[in-house]
Amino acid sequence: MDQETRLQMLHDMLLARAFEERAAEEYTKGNIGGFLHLYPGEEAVAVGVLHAAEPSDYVVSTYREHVHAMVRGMPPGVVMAELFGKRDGCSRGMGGSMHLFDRERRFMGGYAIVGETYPVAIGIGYAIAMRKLPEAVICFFGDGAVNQGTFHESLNMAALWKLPVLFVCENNHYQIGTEIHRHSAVTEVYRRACAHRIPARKADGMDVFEVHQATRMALDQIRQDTGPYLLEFETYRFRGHSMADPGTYRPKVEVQAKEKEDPVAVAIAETLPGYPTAEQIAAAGTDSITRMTDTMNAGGHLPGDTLQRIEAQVAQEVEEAVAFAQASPEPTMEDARAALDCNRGMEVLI
Amino acid sequence: MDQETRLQMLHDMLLARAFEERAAEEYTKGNIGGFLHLYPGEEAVAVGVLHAAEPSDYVVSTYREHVHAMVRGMPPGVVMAELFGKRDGCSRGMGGSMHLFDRERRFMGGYAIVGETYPVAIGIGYAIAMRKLPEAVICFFGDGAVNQGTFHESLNMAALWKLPVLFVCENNHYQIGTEIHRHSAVTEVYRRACAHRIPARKADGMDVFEVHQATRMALDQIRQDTGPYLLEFETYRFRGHSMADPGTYRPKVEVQAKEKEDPVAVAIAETLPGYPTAEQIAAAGTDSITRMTDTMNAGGHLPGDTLQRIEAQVAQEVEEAVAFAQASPEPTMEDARAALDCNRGMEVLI
Amino acid sequence: MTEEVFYWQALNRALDAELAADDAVFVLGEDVGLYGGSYRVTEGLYAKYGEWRVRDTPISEGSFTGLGVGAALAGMRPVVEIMTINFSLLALDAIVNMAAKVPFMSGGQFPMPLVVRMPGGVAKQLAAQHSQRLEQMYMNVPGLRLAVPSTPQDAWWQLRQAIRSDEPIVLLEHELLYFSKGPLDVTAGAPPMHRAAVRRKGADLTLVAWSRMVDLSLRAAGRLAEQGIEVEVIDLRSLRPIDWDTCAESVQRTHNLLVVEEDSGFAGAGAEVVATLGERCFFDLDAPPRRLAAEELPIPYNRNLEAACIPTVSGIVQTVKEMLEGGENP
Amino acid sequence: MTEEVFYWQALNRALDAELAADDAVFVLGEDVGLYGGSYRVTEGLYAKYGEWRVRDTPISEGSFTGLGVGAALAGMRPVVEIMTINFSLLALDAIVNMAAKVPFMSGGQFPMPLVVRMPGGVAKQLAAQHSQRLEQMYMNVPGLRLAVPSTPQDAWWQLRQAIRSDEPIVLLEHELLYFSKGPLDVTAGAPPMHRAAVRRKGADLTLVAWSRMVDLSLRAAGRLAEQGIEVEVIDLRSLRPIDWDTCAESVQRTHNLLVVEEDSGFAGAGAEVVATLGERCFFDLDAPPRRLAAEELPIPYNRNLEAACIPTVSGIVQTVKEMLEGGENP
Ligand SMILES: Cc1ncc(C[n+]2csc(CCOP(=O)(O)OP(=O)(O)O)c2C)c(N)n1
Ligand SMILES: Cc1ncc(C[n+]2csc(CCOP(=O)(O)OP(=O)(O)O)c2C)c(N)n1
Ligand SMILES: [Mg+2]
Ligand SMILES: [Mg+2]
Repeated sequence: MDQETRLQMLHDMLLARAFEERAAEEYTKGNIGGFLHLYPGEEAVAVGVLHAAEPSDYVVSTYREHVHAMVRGMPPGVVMAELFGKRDGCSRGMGGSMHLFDRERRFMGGYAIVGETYPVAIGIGYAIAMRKLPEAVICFFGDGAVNQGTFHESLNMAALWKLPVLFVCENNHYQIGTEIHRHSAVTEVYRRACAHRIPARKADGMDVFEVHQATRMALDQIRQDTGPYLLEFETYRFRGHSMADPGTYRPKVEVQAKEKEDPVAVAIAETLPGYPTAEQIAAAGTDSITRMTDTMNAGGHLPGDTLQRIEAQVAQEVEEAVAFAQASPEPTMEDARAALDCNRGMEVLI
Repeated sequence: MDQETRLQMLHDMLLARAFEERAAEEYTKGNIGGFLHLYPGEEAVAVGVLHAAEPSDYVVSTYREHVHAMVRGMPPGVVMAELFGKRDGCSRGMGGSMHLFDRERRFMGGYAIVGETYPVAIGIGYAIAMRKLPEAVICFFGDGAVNQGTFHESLNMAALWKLPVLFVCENNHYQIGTEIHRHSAVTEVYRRACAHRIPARKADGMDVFEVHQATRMALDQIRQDTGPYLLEFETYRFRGHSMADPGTYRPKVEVQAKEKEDPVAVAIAETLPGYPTAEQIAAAGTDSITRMTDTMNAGGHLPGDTLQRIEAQVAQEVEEAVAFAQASPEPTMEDARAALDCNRGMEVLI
Repeated sequence: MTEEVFYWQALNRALDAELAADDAVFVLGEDVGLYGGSYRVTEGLYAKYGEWRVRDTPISEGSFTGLGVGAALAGMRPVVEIMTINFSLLALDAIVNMAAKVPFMSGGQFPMPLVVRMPGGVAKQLAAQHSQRLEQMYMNVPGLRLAVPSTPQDAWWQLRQAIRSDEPIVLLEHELLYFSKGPLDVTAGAPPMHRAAVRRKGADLTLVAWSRMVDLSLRAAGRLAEQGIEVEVIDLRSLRPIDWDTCAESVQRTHNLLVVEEDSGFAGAGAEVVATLGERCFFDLDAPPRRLAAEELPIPYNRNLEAACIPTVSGIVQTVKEMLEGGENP
Repeated sequence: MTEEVFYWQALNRALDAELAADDAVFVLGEDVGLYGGSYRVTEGLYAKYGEWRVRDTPISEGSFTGLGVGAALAGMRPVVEIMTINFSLLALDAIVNMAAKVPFMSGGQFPMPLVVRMPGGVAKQLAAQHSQRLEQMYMNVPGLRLAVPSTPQDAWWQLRQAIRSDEPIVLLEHELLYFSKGPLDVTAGAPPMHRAAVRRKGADLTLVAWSRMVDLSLRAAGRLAEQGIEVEVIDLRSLRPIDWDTCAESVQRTHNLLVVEEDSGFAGAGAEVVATLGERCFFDLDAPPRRLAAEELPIPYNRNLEAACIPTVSGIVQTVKEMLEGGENP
């Protein structure tokens, strides 16, 4: 991996964290509504996976997808504007946090009904395979989502027709308040792929370089037309399921076992009512950002004030994103109708 | 196994065959309507499995369930009357061929939407487990049915909560006209159970004694509170998917590979328009009845005219069943309303 | 005897009472146990009754609702919670093809004491996939009943009645009602489960509503009264069956009918109300019966647009006035 | 140019024509390929276009319909066949929450050129789980369109129009229509996809029907004509949108409205027709608009009861006469 990529990845990690914490803040201020599912703790997955993808690949994601969208190249301002419900948001304020779309970047949407990403992904995969293109589809989902029937239905079809789909499980051990051993008989998600003879492996989702490498290997294999692949990344979310969820179902011992200082998070969390306690947020145990900077430092890849420089840059990007979102106009009812009629064309119905 | 059981099983095999062939005949005469899914070829599964069950166990089946119902103890006349849509049918003429129910015998229904048997079975299993009863549920399904999302959803819950459910796959290699290697990436159904850590094995579904033994072992284990078990029985249906299906999608070579005389079937089939040809029907290759009588003969368990006697008895039972069905009155609209209102009781709604 | 409680609390107590009364009752759904329910409805029950009677499920709506069907066949009285109605599409086969049909298809052998509870509705910027009521999907299903409590008192009784009934019943709650308060008198007797309630008397026009739209209708009625217009507000309380007599009696007096519904109007629940009352009270009506419903759009995330998409108090006021003015000279 | 063909053949040729015209079109569903389709609609296409364009699927309705959504997002024009509408409950999330909402939720970035074809209806003793139309489930969904061809000519054009449209469209066929014959002129131009057709002119009453009920209505109209009663028969051809102008114009002339529907009436498709026309033509109507629909029962297996549960020609005749007689002196 070249230094440029490494720094870009670090940038994306830091941006992800800063963006999400700011989103939490804006939520408490009332600038963002609805369900807001944040990503702190899980950054290494999105960053590692998506940096291994080609621009011609497709991405299908869930309601916890801001970071996927940004790593894929969506400007933070456009994402923030969508969270604000504004006209310059990527979905023109119609979709909100859970429904980010970007046709140009082949970001095929955030889906909010658990289990919808699989069929969408195999459908895109079908289109690719039918046209014999060298593209792939990356399909994200959580550990809770593997119990939706569409998971196995879609895996079977993907395997049967050798569709170029990389299934990526972000295993953060929780389905809202239900821990994995209480929702799944088999808690190692990748083992389920055996039911469909799909190659699968598990990797450390807190280590961005490991994620990146595993993804590259999987995508390489997929591009040999061997069919789908499944990767499971073990990770952890520091916050509650969404801003509506205080996350208090997680035993303190568990959170403390992962403890290590994450100062940004602590600072923000303390300002938030009904939110994880400072202790809980401090649970940056195997925090992927610290881990990444440690690795980079050890390899001599963070000379001088590189880190500080990127941090400052990221802080500014987030400021600008918020400013952009604030300045963007509200969409009108005409915009809403136009969004629905996008596929009407000049068609005469009656 | 004692001789009485053996003879009873032989009786059930022969009854199953004779009943179904007669049903086909009655269908062409117009006495039976709707979809009629017949069982010839697969008898060893129903007979072997259900003779290993206790009366206190529950059975959940599909639309191809006449034989399951009869082996479970439903009188052939009551089943035939249901196929005729008559008032003395087990479902009072409201359900028909695909919806046989018998509360007393814990025959919990034939379900016609593929994949419905699993959730029903785990629901009953849940009730048993909650009450800590020594009962079990037997859940039938086809090879095509394992691609319905409910299969994995239900297996996961069964495993997670250790529900006493025996999942029984009747793998006849076809989902209507689609052969198993064209509908499933993994064609050995029992291997799918690994995704949920459910013990599973495959056995010869054309050998009634093997089926019986495998089922006994599985049920024994289930009664130790170890949770669910999955059995896959490889079998073959001699006829089309239903009376609406000529079965012509099956290559002759395949049918011929299984060839061996099955005289009853041939005789009947020749009377049926748009139905498998005599050659096709003659494809009783590993026919389970022949196989059973061969085994019994070899073991000296079919002395004298035992077989002929049972055949005669069965023929008479089928005659009587048809006579019973014919004599039974048509249900009325009041019967229909009463069926719907069975669960209304004295309740005042408005 | 009357206490002010949240709607969720009334449901919570109803569950508690029925769990205590009958050990065939059990509750299941996502996060109903340890977590206490997404909207607190099952709070405290896991600790009290244990995991078998308050069961956290995986995200498998189709199968855990079907599990309820199976358990009901085996004599239990399951109460399935689907986190929101939007996810119930995944369970529709279990509800429509299994729960509603098995009693009939079995020739009346199997009652189906199954309750499926879920909230629906437009809440606060939950966007298109999470802002549906979808109630009409459950109405055209013979064999199913559908209740829509709008107050804590109704929530309390209708849930208990549903649990005690041997018929499959969908109880449709509302995200925005959970945290609204109202009186609860647990000693008061219960009206029949599906009887409509006249929430306000009036002689000029009949406003038919249910669930959260009842509150809006009552507020509109208050404003209209200030302007001398007296509307009668009927809370249907149930969408299958519908208590036509109560509605018809009202329309026969007021000669005007407006149905307020939160979902989009085309082929919504209101269509049935207007169709049947339009037929039954045809000669009583002074003006065409009307529906005030949501825009024919998926619900937008943006908060202004969201608000603009569904009926409002002032929208109701305006429509009533239009109707009464227009009705004078046809 | 006109040929007599089966309804299934018209659909088959429409698919053939569109598969030939645009290689983004592909067909998928259970047994559509090698087997040729349960109702022969895809006969011969597998041999002609190969397995990628005519794809046999596993029994996974939820996911293969969702596959259609994904493929449409990637620029394909998938035509999903669901073997019967009864199984479509398993695909409803894909249709309602995905296909109908993504174009909107994406702010208009993604068109959704998806067609979902399926037959519905009461056929021949298929019993409760296999005898539903369920059409109303698809009507209250902004973002979705629903066409219901009743003739080979309409089947031919409406399927082609649906495939060419960039909006998600459900094409609801009928088991009993597949093997009915009618004229097909492939050179004739197409009417707008959702325009209603006046199948018979008449001055006394407007009969609104769709799908198989059109045929029954026409036969009833024939019998009524012998008795001097002239009914106008409108074939809606589409249930979302509905061509209100054609209907209203008719009702304004006939002053009477009867809707005939095959599914049970409560909250069925007919409710919307009666509600909107009752509102729009309130002052034109001589008598209450009525619906003739199926009994409020799951469909029984028994053939007599099955027949007794759904509208018949003589039932229509009788209802029309009742309405016209009753209409005279209110
Ligand atoms: C079909 C469906 N059921 C339930 C929900 C409510 N819900 C939203 S997220 C979620 C948990 C998903 O857990 P997981 O897949 O592990 O993803 P995570 O949130 O942990 O990233 C649930 C139950 C939903 N959105 N869709
Ligand atoms: C959900 C659903 N999809 C499709 C069908 C139509 N159908 C009926 S039986 C069948 C094939 C089932 O195959 P399998 O499970 O192998 O059972 P078999 O008929 O071979 O015994 C299909 C597709 C259905 N009844 N339900
Ligand atoms: Mg998770
Ligand atoms: Mg099979």
